[in-house]
Amino acid sequence: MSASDNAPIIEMVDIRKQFGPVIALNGVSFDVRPGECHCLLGDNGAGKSTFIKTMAGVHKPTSGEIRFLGQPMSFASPRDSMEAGIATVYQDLAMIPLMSVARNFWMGREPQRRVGPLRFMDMKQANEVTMAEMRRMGINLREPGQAVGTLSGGERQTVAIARAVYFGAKVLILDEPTSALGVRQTANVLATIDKVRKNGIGVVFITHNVRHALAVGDRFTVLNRGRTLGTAVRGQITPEELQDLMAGGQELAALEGSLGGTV
Amino acid sequence: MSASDNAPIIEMVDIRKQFGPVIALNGVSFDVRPGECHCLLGDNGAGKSTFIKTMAGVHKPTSGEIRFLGQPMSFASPRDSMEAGIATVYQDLAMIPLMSVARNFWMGREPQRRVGPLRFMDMKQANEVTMAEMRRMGINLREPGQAVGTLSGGERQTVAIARAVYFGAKVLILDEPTSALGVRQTANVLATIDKVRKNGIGVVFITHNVRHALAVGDRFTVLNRGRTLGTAVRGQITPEELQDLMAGGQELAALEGSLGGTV
Amino acid sequence: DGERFVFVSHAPDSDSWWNVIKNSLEVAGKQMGVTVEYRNPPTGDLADMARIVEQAAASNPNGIIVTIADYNVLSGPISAAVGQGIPVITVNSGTIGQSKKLGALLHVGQPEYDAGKAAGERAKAEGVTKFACVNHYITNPASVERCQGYADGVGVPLGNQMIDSGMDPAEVKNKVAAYLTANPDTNGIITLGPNAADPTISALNDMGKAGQIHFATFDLDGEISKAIKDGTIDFAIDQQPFLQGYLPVVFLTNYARYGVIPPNSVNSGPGFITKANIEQVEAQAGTYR
Amino acid sequence: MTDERLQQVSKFRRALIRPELGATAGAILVFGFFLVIAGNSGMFALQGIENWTVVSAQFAVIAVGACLLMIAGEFDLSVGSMIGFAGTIIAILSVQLGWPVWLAIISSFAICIAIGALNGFLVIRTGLPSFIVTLASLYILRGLTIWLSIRTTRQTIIGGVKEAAAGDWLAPVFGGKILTGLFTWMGQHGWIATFAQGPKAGQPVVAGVSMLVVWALALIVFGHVLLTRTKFGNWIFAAGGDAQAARYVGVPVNRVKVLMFMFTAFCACVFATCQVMEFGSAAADRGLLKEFEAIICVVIGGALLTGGYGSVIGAALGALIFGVVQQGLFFSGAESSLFRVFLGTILILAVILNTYIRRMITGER
Amino acid sequence: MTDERLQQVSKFRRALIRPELGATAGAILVFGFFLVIAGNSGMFALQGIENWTVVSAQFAVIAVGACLLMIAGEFDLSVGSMIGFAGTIIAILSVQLGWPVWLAIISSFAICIAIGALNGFLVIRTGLPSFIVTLASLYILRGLTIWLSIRTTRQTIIGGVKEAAAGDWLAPVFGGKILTGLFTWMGQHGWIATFAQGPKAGQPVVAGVSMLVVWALALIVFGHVLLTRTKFGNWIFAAGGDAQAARYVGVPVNRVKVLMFMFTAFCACVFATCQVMEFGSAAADRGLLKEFEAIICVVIGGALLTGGYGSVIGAALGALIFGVVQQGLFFSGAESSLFRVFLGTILILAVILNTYIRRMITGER
Ligand SMILES: Nc1ncnc2c1ncn2[C@@H]1O[C@H](COP(=O)(O)OP(=O)(O)OP(=O)(O)O)[C@@H](O)[C@H]1O
Ligand SMILES: Nc1ncnc2c1ncn2[C@@H]1O[C@H](COP(=O)(O)OP(=O)(O)OP(=O)(O)O)[C@@H](O)[C@H]1O
Ligand SMILES: [Mg+2]
Ligand SMILES: [Mg+2]
Repeated sequence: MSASDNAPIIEMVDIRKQFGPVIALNGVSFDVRPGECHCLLGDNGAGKSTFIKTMAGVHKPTSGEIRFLGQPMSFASPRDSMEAGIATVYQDLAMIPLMSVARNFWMGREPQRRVGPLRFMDMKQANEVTMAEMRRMGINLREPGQAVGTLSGGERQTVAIARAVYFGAKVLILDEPTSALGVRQTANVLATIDKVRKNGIGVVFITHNVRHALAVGDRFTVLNRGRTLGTAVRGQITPEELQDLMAGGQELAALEGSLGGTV
Repeated sequence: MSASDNAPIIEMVDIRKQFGPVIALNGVSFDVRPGECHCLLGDNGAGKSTFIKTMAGVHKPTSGEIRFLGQPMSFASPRDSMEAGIATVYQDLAMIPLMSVARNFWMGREPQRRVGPLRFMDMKQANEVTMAEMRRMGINLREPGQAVGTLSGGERQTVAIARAVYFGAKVLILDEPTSALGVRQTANVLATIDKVRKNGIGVVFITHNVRHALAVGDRFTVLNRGRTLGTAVRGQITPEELQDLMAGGQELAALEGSLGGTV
Repeated sequence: DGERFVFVSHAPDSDSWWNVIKNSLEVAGKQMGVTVEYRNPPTGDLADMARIVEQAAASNPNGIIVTIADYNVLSGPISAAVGQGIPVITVNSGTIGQSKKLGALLHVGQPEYDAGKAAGERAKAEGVTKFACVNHYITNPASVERCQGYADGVGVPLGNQMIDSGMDPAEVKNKVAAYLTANPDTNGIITLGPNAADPTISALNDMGKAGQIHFATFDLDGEISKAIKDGTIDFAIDQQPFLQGYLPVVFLTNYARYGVIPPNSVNSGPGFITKANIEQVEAQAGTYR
Repeated sequence: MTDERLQQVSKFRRALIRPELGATAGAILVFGFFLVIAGNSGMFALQGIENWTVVSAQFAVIAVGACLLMIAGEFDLSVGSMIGFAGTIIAILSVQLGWPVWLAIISSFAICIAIGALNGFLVIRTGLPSFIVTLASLYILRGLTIWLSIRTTRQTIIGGVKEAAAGDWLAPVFGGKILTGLFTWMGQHGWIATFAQGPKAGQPVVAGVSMLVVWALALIVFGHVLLTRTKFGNWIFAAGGDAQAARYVGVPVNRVKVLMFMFTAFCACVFATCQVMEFGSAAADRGLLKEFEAIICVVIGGALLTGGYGSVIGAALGALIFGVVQQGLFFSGAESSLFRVFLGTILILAVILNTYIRRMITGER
Repeated sequence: MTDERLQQVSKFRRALIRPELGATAGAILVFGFFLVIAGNSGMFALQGIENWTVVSAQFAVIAVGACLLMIAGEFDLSVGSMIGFAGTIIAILSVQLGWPVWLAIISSFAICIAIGALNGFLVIRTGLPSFIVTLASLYILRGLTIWLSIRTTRQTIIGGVKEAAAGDWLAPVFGGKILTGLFTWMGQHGWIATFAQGPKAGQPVVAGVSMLVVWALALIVFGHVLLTRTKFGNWIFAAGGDAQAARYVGVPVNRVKVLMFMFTAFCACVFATCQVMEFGSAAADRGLLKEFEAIICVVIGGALLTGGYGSVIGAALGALIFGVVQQGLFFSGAESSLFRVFLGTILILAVILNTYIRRMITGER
């Protein structure tokens, strides 16, 4: 299943990012290969979201290099990285509640139809594809014109993922997609990740939940205060070790004791 | 540790709640006793948040009875229920980013000082108490005037909990307090719940994470589409059973298989 | 030489009628070798105007020229300026009696109500019985007085005959057209200035009523003088604003230099401009006339 | 997930629920009302129709710009000042400096669009609310207009544009009328009324369709197609719905917003040019409070003040309602100072109705 | 958590960073500027000081109301119309209907506060943006004012209030002056200038401190103490910062907002009453555009248009800046149409400065 022997799709080398006085990333290296799920773990404020936003072209790194398919690359905007094949589902969901599902699905990559010299948005195609893709993800929309605001959180998450997959991403980045989801919805998302990975797409998966990470992850990179604590490969690390790593280790022991070790 | 032999502090009997055409709760009964942690579990959209908002006086139930310390009670506003001793930490955090920590801490229950016939807010006391309480929770503020917007998510969660505990709540309601938190922050919150419970306060804890629920819960009530699937007592239910209950059971089996049972 | 005078008007920035006065101030200033500052409340709020009079007095000029837009509002500030020893001449609106009470040296102008009434009387003589008063600036008290004076001159109650037209020319035009369509028996129109007159001319042209209906207006501009020539407008009421700006500056300069001043007030209007005397007015309409 | 817990909504009701429903209902009500109380006042005769059509068209021109901008999540309080400014620039360039009128018009458009871009640029650069930025432009532009016209012409009203525009090729595009031949022909055949007397005796009472109306229709069609049928329209919704989310998926939000500010300025300039060409003069106080009137049309038309939701057709209907109510009150002979009271009341009622409709559409609470 | 990743900010800098810092800096700049260019024009002589103090006080009265309302998360565009309305009511009741002046004043306050409450009620009930609701009130109130005054007096200006107010006990509270004895005494001792001639010969050029200034100071102190030192003040911040969150912890948000709308109406009514009592007449055009001026003062003073942040002291400084700039331009003899250009420029610069300061305080990005 894992394909870690392939060449990486995207490689981030020694990325630093500073916001005014705040140093959010202090030299992080990371790569994703086709068909693997690379989990990015770490404490609140460790810099995970900042890191993937750098990968997605939202932020420009203060220093460091991004290589895409071996070529040094500099993304000026999310548009650039999207066009290169990096699809991102952000922690703060990138959905617009007042717009219809179909319009949201195609947002930024609207299908067009030529009429003479003019180009119009092809709503028919947009609607059909949206309905079909959502059905494939197991969600039956009443109509493609339904406003996203009327969907549940899990359904919205699914629209975001379906959109990313449909546009033929080479890399799919998911920032805490499961944090607000119920058990069933979570299982759904994890199954989707698994499906996507099997199609040869590289997945970057951010989570605070060790078990979710272990369920689908091939490699695990832990961030701490803007630095990497190292990358582990599946099977070479126990859940307990991983959890210790994520929490910074020391302080947890005491707590665990009093709570019966079930965190 | 558990105190389920005591009389319940709050009892909700056959609560129904309808929003226009949407039936959010369809006859839910539930109670909390002093010193216990009662977990409320269930799928997205099951009605958990709606239920605890009814308990907290945000919504008025369409039908059903609320008994507080044995007396039938009807809360007209969050203020009423707060004054009765029900403190709630909402899923959508009830913190105001532009205001200082101290002002947020005391919001709605500002300490006052008489000067002649006038009453002023006692900022000195407010600041001192806030600093002390936050220190007790393990957070060292630079100054009480710091804006909440500058705190991290975990820290904000802690302010909310500290506030609830300080105001001598009899019941503490926590709606998914751990969903966005890192491992260490989560452990902190769970430990706090444990501490609070040991002081004889009844805790209602909502989560999607079975393990978090099992770590601190004494009883477990599962909601599904606005109805109760039943209440289980700690030790009488295995994690797997609980998880099946939360997910509605059936569909999960297939997924679990392909993912190695680690959800 | 180099005396400094302040002219305070009540008009908002954009009221074009006051340009004639501004221009006359400049002419007078140049001729007499003095500086004249023109000041006005930007939105036409008379309470703001009172502050400007106070402020003018505080800056200790050699003289103040001020309109009595509202005696109540301005009596305090103007008499304070007089009390400070500043020579004051009142112009434009207000009456000679009010001017005297304030202790001003003299008054140059013509009160709004009387001007309206004179127009109304003349219109009545020319056969007007039912009219429309196009008020483009209804919140301004002086405009309502003009309409009221006209109504009293014609001898009918004002009633609903005042149109709150707003400033937008298309709206003025179409409101007038709507009014005339709905009240076809209207046989007289009075407009309160170029802002109302120009679109009204256009409305009458479009409705084929140009020249068919008695039309009087206050003040002058290019369009109005053209309309007087072609018979669309019967007469314009001219209060010769040039004199209201020019004379006080001359008077005050001479008063400051040689202590001489006419003992009586000056009536700058009302004068009627008709086809008969338009020729000489036309060239300078809107700048000096 | 909530399917079985939700009552079914009928197909018919769903088809009905559109952003412009409130405005449509409002327009029908307003027409019905005036048909009853002013039916025989000439309001619905040919001349009367021309009357309120032109006024509505005027509102529509600025409402289209304001509508797209509002959907893109911003608004522009400087529209009114921009109208005065654009007109004054045209008049100064053509009458005072003697430029050919077409060049004056084009220059005025260029300057206004540049100012619109500057507004937009300031908003996106500083992240300030557009209320503040354009409030500043409101004051600055109005001040500049008055200052400029007094500086160059010693007047705040500049006439003579009509004379300057005689024979110009661009002027009739804004100030002319079309279909005059058709109307004359219809007049000759007695299909429409003609003047019985006076200088225009024999000519039809309505000479043709004013270019202002043509511009309004063209802008409405353009705005509607742009918004609902193109990629860019989707971006406008996205930019106003949630700028951050739109940015994340690659929508060039800043570009969209700046372009919409420019389009609003363009509409204001169309308004000003039509007015200057029709009346032959520009004045520094033109366009006072027009920014509010544009916003009112848009809001009556069902758009959301906070962006991301609305319809050009709705805004056009809002302009129609506004124009018909304003003129209808004159036709019906009501006390004209009560117009503002009516306007305020209609605004508040329309907005409440629209809110109700929007909640039904979006399931928002 | 980010402690060690954050550069330390010096104590001094932290003490400096307050919402009103921008306004303070602005005020110093403005005074410096006019001291240089208009220092010997009489602007800083006793009479000159009285002049801009009174103008600033006027702005301050409405700015305090607008400030608290804006911090509570709403704003009121009907302030200007309310000023015209309140004055007209007082004049009609006292002059036309012959009521005693104190009763007319009290009735006017009661009516205005009730309208304020209605505004607030509509906003919280319908959940509409206050921009729309109060825009409707702007039109309705202005229309009613004109209609009422024309109906009852056939004029839009109603005089004679001064005569009616003679001997009234309440009128001097709004229209009088205090410390007149002190000023007369100082005048007699030659410490301050006296009138040389005319009816007021021998009296000091400044007769006393106008009650308007007293009201402004009282409202500023009241507003500042209310906002920063009381429980209710905390609720105002909370209601504007996040109404939902505040509601959850038991803050009666609706009550706070409605009360603030009422307070704004109260301030507008104080403004109107002072004006009517000082000048003895009311007019339908009083208060035009004052709503924007109030908002500008508040925003220059560092408040956030979206609520939850701001300072009454800042708003008062904003009013001072506004007043000094407006009068200062007259003193320095600048072309008056340029006033708006200055105002717009100052507004935009002040807001940019304030935004920068706020980001430093809140760590917001
Ligand atoms: N735009 C910004 N400006 C300034 N500081 C920022 C900005 N974005 C993030 N930070 C800071 O950078 C650090 C890393 O934030 P980031 O959101 O990447 O953490 P995270 O690992 O995603 O945390 P979480 O698990 O809570 O989502 C934090 O201290 C945060 O406050
Ligand atoms: N104010 C409201 N108006 C109408 N429907 C509502 C309202 N609040 C909640 N609902 C609906 O009630 C149902 C229950 O929602 P609720 O937020 O209680 O679920 P939840 O169990 O808290 O879900 P989650 O785990 O995602 O937080 C949902 O279908 C929701 O859409
Ligand atoms: Mg994150
Ligand atoms: Mg919930």
